[in-house]
Amino acid sequence: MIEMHDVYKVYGNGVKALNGINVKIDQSEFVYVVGPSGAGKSTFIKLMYREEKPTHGVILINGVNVKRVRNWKIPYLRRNIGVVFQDYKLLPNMTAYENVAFAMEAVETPHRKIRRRVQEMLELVGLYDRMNALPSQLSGGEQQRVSIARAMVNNPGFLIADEPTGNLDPENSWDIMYLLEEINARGTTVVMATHNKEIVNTMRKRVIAVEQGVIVRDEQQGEYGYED
Amino acid sequence: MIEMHDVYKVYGNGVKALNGINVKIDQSEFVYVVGPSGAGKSTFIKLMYREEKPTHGVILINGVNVKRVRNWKIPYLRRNIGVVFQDYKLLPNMTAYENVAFAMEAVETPHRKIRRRVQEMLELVGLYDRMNALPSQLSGGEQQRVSIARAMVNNPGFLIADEPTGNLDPENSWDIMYLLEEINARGTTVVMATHNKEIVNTMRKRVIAVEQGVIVRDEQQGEYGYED
Amino acid sequence: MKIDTLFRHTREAFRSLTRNTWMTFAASSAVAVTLLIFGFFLVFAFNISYMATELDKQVAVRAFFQPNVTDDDIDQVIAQIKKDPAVAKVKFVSKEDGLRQMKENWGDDESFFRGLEKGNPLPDGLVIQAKDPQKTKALSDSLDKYSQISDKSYGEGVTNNILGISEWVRNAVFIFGLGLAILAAFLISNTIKLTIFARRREIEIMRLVGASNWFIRWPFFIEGSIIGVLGAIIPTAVTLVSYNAVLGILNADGAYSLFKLLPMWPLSMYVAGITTILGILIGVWGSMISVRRFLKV
Amino acid sequence: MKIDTLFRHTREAFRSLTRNTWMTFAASSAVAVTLLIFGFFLVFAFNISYMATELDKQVAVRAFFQPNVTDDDIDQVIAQIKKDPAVAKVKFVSKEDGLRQMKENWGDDESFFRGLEKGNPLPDGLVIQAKDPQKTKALSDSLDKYSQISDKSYGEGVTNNILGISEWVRNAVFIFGLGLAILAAFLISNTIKLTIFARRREIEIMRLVGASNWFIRWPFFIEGSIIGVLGAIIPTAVTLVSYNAVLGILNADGAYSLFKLLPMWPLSMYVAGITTILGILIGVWGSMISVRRFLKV
Ligand SMILES: Nc1ncnc2c1ncn2[C@@H]1O[C@H](COP(=O)(O)OP(=O)(O)OP(=O)(O)O)[C@@H](O)[C@H]1O
Ligand SMILES: Nc1ncnc2c1ncn2[C@@H]1O[C@H](COP(=O)(O)OP(=O)(O)OP(=O)(O)O)[C@@H](O)[C@H]1O
Ligand SMILES: [Mg+2]
Ligand SMILES: [Mg+2]
Repeated sequence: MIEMHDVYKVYGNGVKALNGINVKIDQSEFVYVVGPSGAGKSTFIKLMYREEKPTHGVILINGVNVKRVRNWKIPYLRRNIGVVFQDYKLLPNMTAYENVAFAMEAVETPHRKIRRRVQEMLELVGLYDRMNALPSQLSGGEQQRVSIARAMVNNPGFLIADEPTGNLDPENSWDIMYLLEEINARGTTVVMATHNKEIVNTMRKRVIAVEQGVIVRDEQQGEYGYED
Repeated sequence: MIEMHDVYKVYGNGVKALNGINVKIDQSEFVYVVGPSGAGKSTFIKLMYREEKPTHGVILINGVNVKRVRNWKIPYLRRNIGVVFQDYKLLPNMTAYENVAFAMEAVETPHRKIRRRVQEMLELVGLYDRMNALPSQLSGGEQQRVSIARAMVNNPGFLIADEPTGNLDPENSWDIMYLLEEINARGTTVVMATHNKEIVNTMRKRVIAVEQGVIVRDEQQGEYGYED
Repeated sequence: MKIDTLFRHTREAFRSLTRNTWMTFAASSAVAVTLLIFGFFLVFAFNISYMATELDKQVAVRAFFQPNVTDDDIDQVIAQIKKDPAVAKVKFVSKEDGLRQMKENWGDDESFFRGLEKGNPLPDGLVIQAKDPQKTKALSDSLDKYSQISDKSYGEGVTNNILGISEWVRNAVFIFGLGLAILAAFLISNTIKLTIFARRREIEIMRLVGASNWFIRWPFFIEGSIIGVLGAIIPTAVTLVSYNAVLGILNADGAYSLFKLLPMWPLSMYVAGITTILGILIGVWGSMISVRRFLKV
Repeated sequence: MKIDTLFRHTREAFRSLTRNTWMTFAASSAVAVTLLIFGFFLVFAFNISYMATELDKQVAVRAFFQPNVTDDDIDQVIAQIKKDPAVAKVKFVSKEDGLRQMKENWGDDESFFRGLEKGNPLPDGLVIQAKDPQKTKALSDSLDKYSQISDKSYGEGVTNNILGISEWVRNAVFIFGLGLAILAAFLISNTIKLTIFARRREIEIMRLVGASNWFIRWPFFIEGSIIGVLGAIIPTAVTLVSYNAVLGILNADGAYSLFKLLPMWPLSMYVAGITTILGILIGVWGSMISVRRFLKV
């Protein structure tokens, strides 16, 4: 469960990215975060896995106050949270395979389990044959899919995806969305920031709309809501 | 004018990204390049401004054989080509303003002209008030818009955009599209790789579809053509 | 830590070193050059300190017997002096030896002494060396008890000078060595910092995908020590080979036998040991402190 | 290049240095440490070479007059020798001076000479120094023509030794200095390479948005020279201040006056000049070659 109480985020240079967020996301929910560019979606998401600290307010992940976690314990917190970053954040010196495997090695998974699982994940996102390519040798969409595979490989309790279909064609996007839906059905909480109207309007899940750092809409089975 | 004759691209690791491309793009045309992830769109585009060299075949930009241009002359070739990169490629130590200004300084524009023009461009993409932020202090969509402003600031003869709306909400996307249309109307050739079905189907320009490194469709006033 | 994980870290370190060939080369060659300078200095320092010790050995008490002593008297005195635990060496210098030495010292101008051979005015004497050169004066004083000895001298001024110089040289070399070691440590760790700085984004990403601090540190730690070893091999070899060459030249050319240099062994072992240990320690230490900087995200 | 563009490049260089504080610090401190080692060596080398020159001055021909020469003869000979262009200095040493010197050399054992004062057997003599110490033998031979001179010597063995040693020392110091300069150049340019390596993506992006190679190079070029200057200030200051301190200590403590060291001026100017020029040249050079590597895209 993710809870935010009266959360504000002011960046070092004075930019007010979030201005009083109150929200509660239950176990196994599927939530879209929508809103214009620069509204604060990524900031909202970064607070959950503690890439950024709130300036004010309390964030609880399964009851743990994220702000209070000591620096060296943060990685352990993150192990239950798979993240698809808006800019992918792949390790440049590692191949697609190694990037995904890294997330498993980091939690000290036995060696023999890693191989099978990583190949399975890369197959799911359609990159089995690009396994040994470095990120710089992959197309934009391929990198994005590696990032998705890495986020899911450890079966985390939370899956947080920031614009995971931004560089994907519709077909690949839908494949990813079915994957997310399936994972969600198995009990993982999914939070996904997106600009993809079609997906939001078709899949009909909870929609949280953020504008200028405040939640302006929060609907179960909502719509994308921004018209052209 | 951009011409490609029998162009092949095989990357160092043996990946065949393009397999025999023949195409001609006239002055002042507006062309969409569509296709699934990994089809070869970015490679196709990278050949035009010589980020990559063709393995085989000839590419002519306004009659100049790009493959033959000497290393030190390449920047001069690129000055007539504005590029919006799929991964933005902003200079990390420069602010939004400085990134855009850099493209003008590089062509030795007089100092007093730079200031006005850069501010004008940032205003057009809606970033006037985020001018002094470094790329790391900007949201994904904001970075993308800085990249767009930089590509246009020198009024290049060609504008090549790789997925320029991937991280933008529909409203911002349309603003950018109107901008591109306007620039195109003033005589700039625009080549844009995209996954955005709605835009392609609404704006109705020439559409080149690439799949597995070959052009499978090339229609005037075409459609996106990939259904969900 | 599981053994599996240790293997993984080692593999990771080697992979990183081979994939970042350029950086590996830059880092280990910087370490090599720094240690080369240090290695040369070490050889120099060991030799200087050795020369100072040799210089100290020149310090001795010269004692002269009464003109009328018998050979028995002399033997007796020598035997007694030898019993003194503070004495390192006693050497008898007959009046003829004394005159010969004097002539040698005088070099070509010896013609002046020619007449003296018949009526040699020099007394028989002893050269006595103290175990601790600093205690030469005490030793000289202790000779007062022998009535057979008429006169003695340990060249007060000169001795103090020699002892002063050799101590001064030893201190200077030690201070310089310490300073140089610190500067070398700074240079090496600085280079390693720069290579890690170039990879700070990677460290941040690792943290973001759930790697613990120690999991991130280990490969860098191993990399640091490998760079240290790589960087120590070449300077050790170069230093020892060129020292051997210098030794060869000096030995062949008798004219320079004034320089008494230390033999290859055990000097080579000391230099190799100190250089390698310094390389590894600083390599590891440099990695550790620089990685820590980026474990904040 | 337009003057506008030059301003732009300079501004850019300073901005980059201030924004990458950490890297600026790392690079210029590495340069500083390297030049510090080099600076110390320079001071040492200048002094060694100075001492060698002083040593050469010890080499001289000693000539002795016939016992029966008159003062006029002596004056005449001296005047004539002084005319020889190969001669640097002529000094008259009377027989009394000669005895006094001999006693001094003999130190405490002078008692042995006591009887000699009345019937001083030493002749009057001259000490003649050649302009070029290497030509001392020729000078000695040229004295054969004076019948008033009975005997002469330039201490063949010792002189050759001294000249050999001082030349050997000078060569050794020069070779070491050259080697050290090369190593220092390597270390500095290596550090600068690493800082530029960390920014290779930036260089690639600049090329991609149409910046010409020289437009990209200039700011790096200026940055390199600024790092060189920054890195030269501290070692120059440290070297000179500590040298001044050492001079002070040695001057205060008469015991060590055996060390004849060069005065602060003009040594300080040489050291500062060489260090700074080396810093800037290598800074610029290092930037240039490393930027070139990344101008390939
Ligand atoms: N590290 C930072 N420092 C300063 N300001 C920042 C930083 N990151 C983001 N901002 C600013 O905070 C605001 C919200 O940014 P955020 O990344 O949350 O937007 P977003 O909703 O994700 O936008 P997009 O859809 O374009 O990704 C923006 O105005 C952005 O410029
Ligand atoms: N530098 C490279 N080295 C090796 N292979 C590469 C390189 N760049 C791209 N590729 C491969 O070439 C193929 C085409 O890549 P390209 O980037 O052109 O695809 P794309 O159509 O732009 O895809 P997307 O829509 O995901 O951006 C892909 O399979 C990709 O993995
Ligand atoms: Mg965002
Ligand atoms: Mg692409």
